[in-house]
Amino acid sequence: MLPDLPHLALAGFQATALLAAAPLVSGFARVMRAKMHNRQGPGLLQDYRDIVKLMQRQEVWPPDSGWVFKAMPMLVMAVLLVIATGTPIFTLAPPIHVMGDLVLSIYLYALARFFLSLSGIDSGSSFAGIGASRELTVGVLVEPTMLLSLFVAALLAGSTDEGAIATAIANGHMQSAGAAVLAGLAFAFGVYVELGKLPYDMAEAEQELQEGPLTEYSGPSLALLKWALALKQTLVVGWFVGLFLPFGASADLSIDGVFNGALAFALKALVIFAIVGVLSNAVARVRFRFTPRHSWAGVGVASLAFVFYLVGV
Amino acid sequence: MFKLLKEIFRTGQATALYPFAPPQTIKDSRGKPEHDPVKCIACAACTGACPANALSMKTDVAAGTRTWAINYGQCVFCGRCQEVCPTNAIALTTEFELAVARKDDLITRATFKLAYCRTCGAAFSTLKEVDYVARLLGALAETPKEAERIRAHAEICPACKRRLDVEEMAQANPVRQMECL
Amino acid sequence: MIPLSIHNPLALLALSLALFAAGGFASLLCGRNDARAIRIAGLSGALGGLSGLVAGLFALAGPATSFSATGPFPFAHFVLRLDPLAGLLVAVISALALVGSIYGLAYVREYAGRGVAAMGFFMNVFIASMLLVVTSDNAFWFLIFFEMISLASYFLVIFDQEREAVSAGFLYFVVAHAGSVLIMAAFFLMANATGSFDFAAFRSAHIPEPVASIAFVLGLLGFGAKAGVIPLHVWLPRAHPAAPSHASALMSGVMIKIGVFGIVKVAVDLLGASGGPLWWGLLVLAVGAVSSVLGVIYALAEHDIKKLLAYHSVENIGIILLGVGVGMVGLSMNQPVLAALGFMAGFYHLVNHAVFKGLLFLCAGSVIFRLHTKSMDHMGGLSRQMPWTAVSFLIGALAISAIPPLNGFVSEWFTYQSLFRAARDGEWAVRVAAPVAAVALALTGALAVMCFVKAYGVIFSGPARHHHHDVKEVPSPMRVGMALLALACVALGLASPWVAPVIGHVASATAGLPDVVLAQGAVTVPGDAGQALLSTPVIAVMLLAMGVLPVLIKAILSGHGRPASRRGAAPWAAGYLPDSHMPITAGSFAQPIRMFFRPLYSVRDQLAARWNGVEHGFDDLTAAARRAEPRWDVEVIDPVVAGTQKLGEKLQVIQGGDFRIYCLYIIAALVVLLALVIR
Amino acid sequence: MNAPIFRDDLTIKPQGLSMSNEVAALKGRLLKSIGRSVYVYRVDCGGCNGCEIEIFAAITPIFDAERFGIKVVPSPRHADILLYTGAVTRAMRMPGLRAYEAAPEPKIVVSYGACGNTGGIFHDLYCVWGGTDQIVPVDVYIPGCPPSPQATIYGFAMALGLLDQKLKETHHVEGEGESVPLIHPEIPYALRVAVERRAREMAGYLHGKVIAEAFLAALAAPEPASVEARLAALTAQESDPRVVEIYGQLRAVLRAMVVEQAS
Amino acid sequence: MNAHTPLRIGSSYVAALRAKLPHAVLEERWQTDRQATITVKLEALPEAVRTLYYVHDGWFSTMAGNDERGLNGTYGLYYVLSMGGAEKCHMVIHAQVPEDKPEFPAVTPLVPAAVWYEREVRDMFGLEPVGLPDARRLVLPDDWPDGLYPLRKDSMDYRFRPAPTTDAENYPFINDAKQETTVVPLGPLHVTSDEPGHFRLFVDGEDIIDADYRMFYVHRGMEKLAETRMGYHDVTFLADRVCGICGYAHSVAYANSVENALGIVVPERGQAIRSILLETERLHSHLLNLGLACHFVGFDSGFMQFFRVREKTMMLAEMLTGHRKTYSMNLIGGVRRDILAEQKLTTLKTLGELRCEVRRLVDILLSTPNIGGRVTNVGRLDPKVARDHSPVGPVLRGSGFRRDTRADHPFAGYLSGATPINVQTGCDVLSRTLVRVSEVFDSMAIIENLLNDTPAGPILTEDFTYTPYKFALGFTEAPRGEDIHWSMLGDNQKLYRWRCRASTYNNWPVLRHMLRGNTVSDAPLIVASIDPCYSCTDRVTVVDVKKSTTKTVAYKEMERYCRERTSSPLK
Repeated sequence: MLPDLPHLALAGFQATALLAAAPLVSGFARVMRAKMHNRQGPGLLQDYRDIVKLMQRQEVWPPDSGWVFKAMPMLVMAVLLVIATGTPIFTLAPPIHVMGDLVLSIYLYALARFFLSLSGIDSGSSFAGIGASRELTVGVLVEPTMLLSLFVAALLAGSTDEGAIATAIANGHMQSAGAAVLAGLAFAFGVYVELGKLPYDMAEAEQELQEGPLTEYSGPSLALLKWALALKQTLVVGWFVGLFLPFGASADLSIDGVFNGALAFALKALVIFAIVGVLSNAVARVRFRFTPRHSWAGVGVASLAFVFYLVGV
Repeated sequence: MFKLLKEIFRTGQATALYPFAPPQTIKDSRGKPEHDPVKCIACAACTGACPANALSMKTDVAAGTRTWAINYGQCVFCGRCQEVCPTNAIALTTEFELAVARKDDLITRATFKLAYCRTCGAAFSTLKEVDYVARLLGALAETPKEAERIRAHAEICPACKRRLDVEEMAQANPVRQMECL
Repeated sequence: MIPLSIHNPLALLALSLALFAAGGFASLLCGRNDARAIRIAGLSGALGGLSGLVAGLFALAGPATSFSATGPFPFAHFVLRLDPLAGLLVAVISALALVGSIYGLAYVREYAGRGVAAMGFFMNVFIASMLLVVTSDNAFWFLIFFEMISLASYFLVIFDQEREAVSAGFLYFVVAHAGSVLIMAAFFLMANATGSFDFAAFRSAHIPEPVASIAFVLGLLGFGAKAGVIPLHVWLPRAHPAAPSHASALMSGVMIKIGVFGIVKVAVDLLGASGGPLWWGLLVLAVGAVSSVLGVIYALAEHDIKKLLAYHSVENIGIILLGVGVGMVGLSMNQPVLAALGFMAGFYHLVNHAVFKGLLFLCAGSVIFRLHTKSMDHMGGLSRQMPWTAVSFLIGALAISAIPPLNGFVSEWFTYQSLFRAARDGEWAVRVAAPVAAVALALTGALAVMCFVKAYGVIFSGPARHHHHDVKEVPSPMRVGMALLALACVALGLASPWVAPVIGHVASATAGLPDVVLAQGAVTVPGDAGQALLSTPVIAVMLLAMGVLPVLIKAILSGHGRPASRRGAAPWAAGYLPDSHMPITAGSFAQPIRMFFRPLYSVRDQLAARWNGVEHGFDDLTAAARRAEPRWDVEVIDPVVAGTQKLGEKLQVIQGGDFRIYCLYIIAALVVLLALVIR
Repeated sequence: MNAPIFRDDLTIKPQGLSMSNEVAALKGRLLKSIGRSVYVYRVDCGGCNGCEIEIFAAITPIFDAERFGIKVVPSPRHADILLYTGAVTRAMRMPGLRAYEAAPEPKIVVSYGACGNTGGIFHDLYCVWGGTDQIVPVDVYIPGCPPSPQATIYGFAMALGLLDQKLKETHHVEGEGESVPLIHPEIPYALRVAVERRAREMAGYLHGKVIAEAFLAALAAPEPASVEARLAALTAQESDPRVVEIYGQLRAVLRAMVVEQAS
Repeated sequence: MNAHTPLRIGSSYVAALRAKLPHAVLEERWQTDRQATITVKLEALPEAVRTLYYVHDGWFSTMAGNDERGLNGTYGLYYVLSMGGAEKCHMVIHAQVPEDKPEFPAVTPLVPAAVWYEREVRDMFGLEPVGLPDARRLVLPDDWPDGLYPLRKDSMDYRFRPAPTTDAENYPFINDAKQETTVVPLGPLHVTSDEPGHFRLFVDGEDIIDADYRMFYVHRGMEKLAETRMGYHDVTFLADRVCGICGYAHSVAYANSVENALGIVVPERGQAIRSILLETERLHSHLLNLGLACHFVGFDSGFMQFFRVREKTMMLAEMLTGHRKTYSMNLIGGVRRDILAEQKLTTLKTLGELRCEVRRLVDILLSTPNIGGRVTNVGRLDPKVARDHSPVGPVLRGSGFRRDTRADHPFAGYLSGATPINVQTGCDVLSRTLVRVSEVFDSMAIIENLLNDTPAGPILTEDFTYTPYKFALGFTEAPRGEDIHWSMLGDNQKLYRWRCRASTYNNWPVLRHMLRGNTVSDAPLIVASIDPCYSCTDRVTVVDVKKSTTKTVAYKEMERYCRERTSSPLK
């Protein structure tokens, strides 16, 4: 059950490939955004340029910050890479089997969130502090939806292993198709909130909080953090795609299969990020006070999925 | 949301090509004031009218020069200089590419020679101004002698002119002067 | 009866008890020599803890050993029984006693001149009585020791003598005794059905359904009050913070576990043969879910660090009960794997909570030791001056927030897995209840993360909000205490594939079930590998391995000739002069939750209002007592004191305070209690 | 008013920041690395808002500065370029310096608009310091009041080395025999002035000048012989009724002058 | 604006005042047929202002302090009220403060709208408003030395720059919160405010419990400049730069004030062109505000679309005036550029396009998800608060008051027809936005009407003489509300005093009330909903007077004041 060499190789490949592609994802978002503004906009590779540039800049630490502030971008990126080794994205099974439990995934994201928010307080900035508070609050509001929808999917597959869920959905071995679809919808909502895009970009709300936890970062740390956040967006979409739209993912470890799986993921991600691009640029940020209304809707859909599962529709 | 998408598709890309294509300028828009030093008589009408003090005039008596200068960094592009210039020496263009890295590049100067009063010898104006005034007024003269008189008069500084006027008046009409006294 | 010998865990337990007792009385005898009292109480506590720990660990594997003696009362034999569950509790109690005692060696200096000798005495009595409760196998003696716990801890709660502490202590006293009465009633019912006070008799008897259910509910309420489940939690967030921090660590870390132990004892051990219906388990599950969510929500609103931790105890008791509830459900549905898994998850979390909550209370104690305030709004930026405390607290915070790969995550993972199994395989009602409980657990987890980001952030991060310029790290005994527990957090997490089967055995043995598969090599599995896999060692390795990558990226890409990093002059305050009111405070940080969960807070206020009546009564009583005091002095107390002056002087040593006031308080409290119960 | 005081005695210099040579050397490197990725932080040091709105306009669809990787960021910690506007009022001195301090080294400072460059129309007031370079070292000046979005794009392109600087310091020295030509010497001075003044009252300094010039040119033209005919032709060519109206007014001036002269 | 008509609209107010304060009214002077300056005894000042304000539906327009010691040995105070009753006119209450005792009874305790003005006059002239409970600075920066009053004629040269007294801000903020709060600083350098101003939100997490602000970061000293370096005819170009958005409105208001003072009749065509440009300015300003409202709620696509469309109005402005922003179009007596046929046709065509596009964009804006939640019932301005503080423009009209200078006190090209007034009664951000939306369409209609029906004739008159010491008010309805200027001519081709009051000046004090009870995320939007113009204000900010303390403090101070002046009618 412990990972062997091919699985480790796959894990390494998947993690580094997603990391390498992450700035492309955020660059694509910027292009989409520009197009929604009828602007020419930057190139697809703009975020690579930004990261390279930021790497050359000086770092300025807030006066009262401690090691949490300094280490956070690296920590968050590391945690996200660990998640990348356990999420079935290119293949139907998680690259590292023992990392593929859905509860583990949820709590690893919580680990990333823990340090991201903590750094907000550590910076001593008023905006970063409020951003940290919002980041966690949104987490609280969205966690029930995500857990319940995943729980339903796991019940349908009979296992909390993400690989088992992906395989079951890919093969159509589901007791209840309706429940699977609804659970997928509810999970998609949760994933959308996790993306941190409008209308749910509470923590980084530029106009309200000057980018919240990012306010005080500069230079290489800012580069890593932006990169990590892009990686997170890639990953959560990968999570959704891997579990609920696993079609095209490789069932084995063959090089061809993995390559095709990666290609399939790229296509699915392109479509999803295009939709996200349109959605996020066509709405206003939800008034923070009203966020629970939205999250209750998410819980409602997930609960409905659960009811469907119970009655076996 | 669909209304927005419709609007986006209707509009297409709105971005202008500049700087990869020539700029779109609007006729009569107020850009860089272009000074033609050849046409300038250094009369200081513009420097007096400039609300931002972007235009200045400095007289260096020792060097015998008067230097006109415009600081594009201080200019507010109102066009008052153009409005008051009697010789059309300064006019606003549509040029807007004025950014510089060195502050001194913002300054354009023109130096003119001073004119000295033919009576007292004091510097009071520039040669070009004296010349221009003389020709302008001279054009009204009906005889060359009159023109010469006008030119000679133009070359006298205001102080001397006042003095001379008083003397002239005193000679021409002593009676009235007496009355005044 | 197995004879006492050094190879027998019971013997070690007896040694431990003897050490505690000796240490306690020796401490008392030290009188006003504080340093000696601290040393004696601390060392005896540590040694007693050590031997108790060994005893408990030996007992984990079973089989049960017991010791019986005839006591002074003909109707009740003095029976001690060390079965695996008791062993687990003994180990936990002793471990915390060990650490707390080491910590106390330095910490108690804070109380120098305020009766540390008595504190040492009460601490040791407190620990010893807890050990005795979990091991006694006779209802009468159980109740006696249970009362001893309450009394000893009551004195610890009111030790500070502040208005708040005294009133908190009173509330605690009332609830504890109300609980005892209910437990007493439960035991009487069982004794009535079996004709004996021996647990052994309860265990084997078949008690008819309605009686068993009534006994169960009485037990649940009584032990629930001790455990601090909602809505019987009101005393907890007030009493725990009032006690000295190492005592708080024991109260929150282990004392409330006696409540859980009691519930398990009644429901599974004593009434096990009678076989509980499904609704027992569902009831426990419901209580657990409500306690966990509300506990953490209330914790979020706190500014007082110890109150915050105390509310988290309510939350974690809830989580433990989720596991216990699933176990009970599994038992009644005759699903041995599910039952074992549920109990195992609960017991694992019980151990874990004892460790990290103990750790957090000790860390809080360290901060208070230096800053002399419990308000988080007057802390901030301590990670630079107190790095050991900060790191320990951070480990505790991560553990309690169930962050992998630490211990809190492992036990919550098992809880999720047990809930999943229940939802998958259970009866209809269970299939509905289990996912709801899982959602409650998820919500709890997210809120706990928020709460501990707030706690760590506001206390240790960012700019300082206090005015102590010379804050430094705490003395080494305190550091050692914290470090031991922090290591335990890591060890119980990383070693989960090896720890889980041990605790699994305790669970199986308690419920009388066969062992289930909980580990395969370095991988933990919830009964079968098809359901899920988890390997904390692998997670740890992966985190370390992947941690290298960003460091490398930064090192390679950020290149040479970059200007050296520098510390800015101030955080960016939009161009304005930054001031001390700008960094976020504990209150502001949690405000969105207070806003979104407003109805739940009003539930708390309602509950608190109920208890206010008790407190008002107390206020009136003390006021009356104060007015009556001179008369008492003249007419009653003076003659008595004069008559027994020597005795009186000795007794005064106990508190170093005004003994008469205490007498009055206790008498008054008993009167009120009686009035309440009778009504 | 007090006795006159000279400006240099009145004004004290604010405590500005200077740059170390080391940092100056790093700037060259920065310019290379930010070629296509520029984070800009706006520092409004007391402008009238005109500049700020034009900066906004420069990032909107028509001008779209993001084409060049230029992005306006919300925190100075992210900035490569600090864009100072305004004449640096007294109250903005410290915030302006704080923003400079907060940004990572090296940083490029762009001074934007007349106020930022020199203080503009407010250059010598009691409550301003008179330009960005009074408090921080400036690398690029973008003139304008306010600079148009196109001028902004040009300024940034220039700062980043994409376009060349056009404006250079020049100094004309009067040459020998330099003489200013007279305007319409063939028309009596008084008449020309009267026409020009009337045209200005009717159409303003700009259009008025053009209309007066056309009118005077027609007046001075040799063909056709009759003044009235020439002016009628001029009017007939004009399609704009307003200009026709103004020609009519100018002809009235002409007529009045002629009548006056005659009398 | 004809000063020679015998018609004197507003005489009834003067009569009422004489009846109410029989011995206090010393003199009445009429600047135009709708503008009177009534000199009252200093002691009667608060009561006179209160009477006009509350009894006769007066609204506080501005207050000018003036150092007239060189003329008559006193400081003059001119309280300007815009009368909203049957007789629409401006009433100016004038009182004289003796040179040797620079204090006067504060009007603020009776009319809260005066608070900023009285604080400002203390800063700039050193005149102490007795009974004013707010002792903080308003206009002058924290690092300005005490006791140096810039607008006193003899205090200092206009170029005098004293050394800073401090490097750290020391302005005390008022926080009325009963609970513990933290501070969220918005500005002076905040991404959402294009201009510097410091808003200090006292928050409990997300909730704004109270707010205070410090403005006047943009105080440059323009009023002093106008009376020193510049000739009176140059000040139109300075007034253009009061504000980067609505500068032209200031320029017109200034020109009007001098024209009113000197009795200049501006040619009709010049007036029409002024109105056309004012409406063009309103167009781009309102579109800017609508765009920013989108931006502040994160709907950047809307922001970009509004700005894309707004570029058309900028193009119009550039075509009509030669510049996108600072029009530099006014001279005393008229305007500097004519509108020829070509420009007229282009303008009409562009307006046609603009109307369709703006209609579509507004439709998009109102149907965008979450917008409703962001603007409805957010940032409420209670009509009662509004009545006490005299805000202006869409802020006031969004709270249900029917007041618009263009209709109430017609000027420039609005003399001919009735200008529509748009009113909404929701009192929230949405109402203010909707008022602006309607005004955009009205502006287009006004421009079209004026273009299609432009009077013939000159655009400028230079047929007037400069007469020393004449003074009058000039006013416009800027996009943000009424701009009002009070100018007094000197005797050296300069102004003696220029008092420029921008619309936002009157809108700041109510902001505090609008922020309370909302959340941090609403703050930028609420601030934007008053469409603030920081530099317009040029000096001030502050907070309204704390109601609870007002009475006691004011009363005691007032008592002392009255004791010292036994003749006070207030006794």
